[in-house]
Amino acid sequence: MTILDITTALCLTAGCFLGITGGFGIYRLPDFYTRLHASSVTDSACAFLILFGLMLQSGFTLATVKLCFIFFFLVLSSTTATHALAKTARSRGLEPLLGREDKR
Amino acid sequence: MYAAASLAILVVMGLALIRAILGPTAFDRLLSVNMFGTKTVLLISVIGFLTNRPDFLDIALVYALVNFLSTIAVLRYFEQHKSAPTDQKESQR
Amino acid sequence: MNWVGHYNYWGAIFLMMSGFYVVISRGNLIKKLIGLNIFSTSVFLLYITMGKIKGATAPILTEASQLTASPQIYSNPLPHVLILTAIVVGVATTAVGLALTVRINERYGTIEEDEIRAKDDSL
Amino acid sequence: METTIDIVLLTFLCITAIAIIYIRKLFCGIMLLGIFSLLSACLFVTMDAVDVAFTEAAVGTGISTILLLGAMGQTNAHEKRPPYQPLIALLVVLVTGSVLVYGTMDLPVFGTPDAPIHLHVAPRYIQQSPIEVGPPNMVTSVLASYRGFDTLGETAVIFTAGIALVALLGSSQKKRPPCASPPQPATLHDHLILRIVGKMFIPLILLFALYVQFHGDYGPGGGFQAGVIFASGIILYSLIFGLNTAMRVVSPKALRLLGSLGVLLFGGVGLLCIALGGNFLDYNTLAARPVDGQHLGIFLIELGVGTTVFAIMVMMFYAFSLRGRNTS
Repeated sequence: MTILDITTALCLTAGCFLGITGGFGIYRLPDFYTRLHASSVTDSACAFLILFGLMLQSGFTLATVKLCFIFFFLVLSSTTATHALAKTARSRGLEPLLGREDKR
Repeated sequence: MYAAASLAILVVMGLALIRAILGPTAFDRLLSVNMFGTKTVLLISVIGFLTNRPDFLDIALVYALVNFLSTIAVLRYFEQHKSAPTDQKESQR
Repeated sequence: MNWVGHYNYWGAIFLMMSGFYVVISRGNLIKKLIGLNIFSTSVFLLYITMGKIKGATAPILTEASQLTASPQIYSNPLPHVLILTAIVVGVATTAVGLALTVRINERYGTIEEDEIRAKDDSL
Repeated sequence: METTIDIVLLTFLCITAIAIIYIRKLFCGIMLLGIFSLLSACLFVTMDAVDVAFTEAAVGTGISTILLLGAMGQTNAHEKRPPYQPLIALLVVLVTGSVLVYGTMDLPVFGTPDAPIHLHVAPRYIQQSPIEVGPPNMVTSVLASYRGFDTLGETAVIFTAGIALVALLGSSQKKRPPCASPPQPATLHDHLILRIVGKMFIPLILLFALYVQFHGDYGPGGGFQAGVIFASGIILYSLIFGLNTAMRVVSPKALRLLGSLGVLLFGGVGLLCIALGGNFLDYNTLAARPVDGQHLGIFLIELGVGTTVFAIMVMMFYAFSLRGRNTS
């Protein structure tokens, strides 16, 4: 077990923890906008930590370059998609749940 | 290590799948499909390392690029069909 | 216990039957096409299941296997070839089916099977 | 470990399939079908079928979702409840399913290396193809060389599907005279960030498609996947910047030409092989050394396949979008 392995294990653990948190968030949170927040946690930090952990293991190979690209694309595309999604939802009149006003 | 990571990702996928089935609005489903896509990218990368063939990251790369497309297509569909139902009433009930 | 090893076939058969159920029990033509898609995916799964060998790796030569004495086991590449082309052909044929649905909708104003039949009978 | 992943993914697939049966909104069905395809691609990766997973990745979430949405936009988004009870259907399905499960009892256990399928031609492909044909990716050598005739047929089927689609959907333009002020097609024009990121993404997608096309001998990939990915790039362009702009970049006429050129290239290579004294699609005759000939032949036919698949996929997208614009 070298230092590199331990770092990878730490990164993967943290990434998986964030992922599961986000997963529970998307399952439990009450409305679309809060779920959006939960899913963006898994899309950015979780993805970064897991891919970084894998990068440490692959060393200076083509695999590392590909992982870098995957991370780059993932960050760009998922953030943009989330943004566009929120914008469209807002323009279609989906109101965020504020307070407990929904209880009639 | 990789095995545990892939199991954790599978758990996240399961939760996203539940949200996609429950809905209630169309945007919720779209969000979970998008999240499912990113989790697929991660799962495929981790499986590549688990089976000692990390040269198969190309598949994850395709998903990272193409996953974008379906979200955009659905948004475009909503822009085009202003009256398309998004089931917002159900969520506010 | 020999039967436990068949779970993958059973999963594929379950999916096949759910696709089949959608096709024969639902009247909406687009829904039928979705069912056909599930059915075809299950067939792909069945083929790939047959090609898999436990402990083998993907049928792409590794550099390591040429150096070491022990030969690397590879999964069967033949089902992969058949299914690879079938996926692209599948999407092309689905598109033709969708085009037919669109034309039917233009002519009949509906894509529900029984309504189409009622309109046909009334002519 | 892989068994666990396999079983979990299979369970997810079954849950998704049941959900698709029960949910009556077609939109949800299409979204769940996207998830279904993602799951099946993961399953293909765990079962070593990387090339298949690659194709499913390129096709499943992008193009098939877009085509289904395009068709749904022109029809009805909600499925009506059928007036009859689907009990008979359920019965038929249960009987068929149990017969099939009974049939699997005679099949070899999942993953055994001495199953009949692994004993006949597969050893030849695995042991001889790197020597006889060359590419390290055995799937490419089987696809393009050993079973080249089969692939020619598949390419022709795709081409025919494209022609059929244009015949079905392409005729409306002439019947409908262009109205005085053509309705401005809805684009994602006010999504500024989307447009900028899209502008960054599209060249990368096209570049990656070329990588897949020409790297297919060494890693997963090949003409089918590359064609679909390239088409996805163009479709993304047209989604973000509007159909008219995209049609100015890649005109439908050019697509028709490219689609037929691809099939012609494939068939032409086959005929060239006959002219040089070999059999149809026998690439050994194309160069002085058989392996070089194989390499050249595979390169050319993969190019043909890629061109055809690209052209037909974009053509299908254009046909659906044009139809949607004219009717709505």
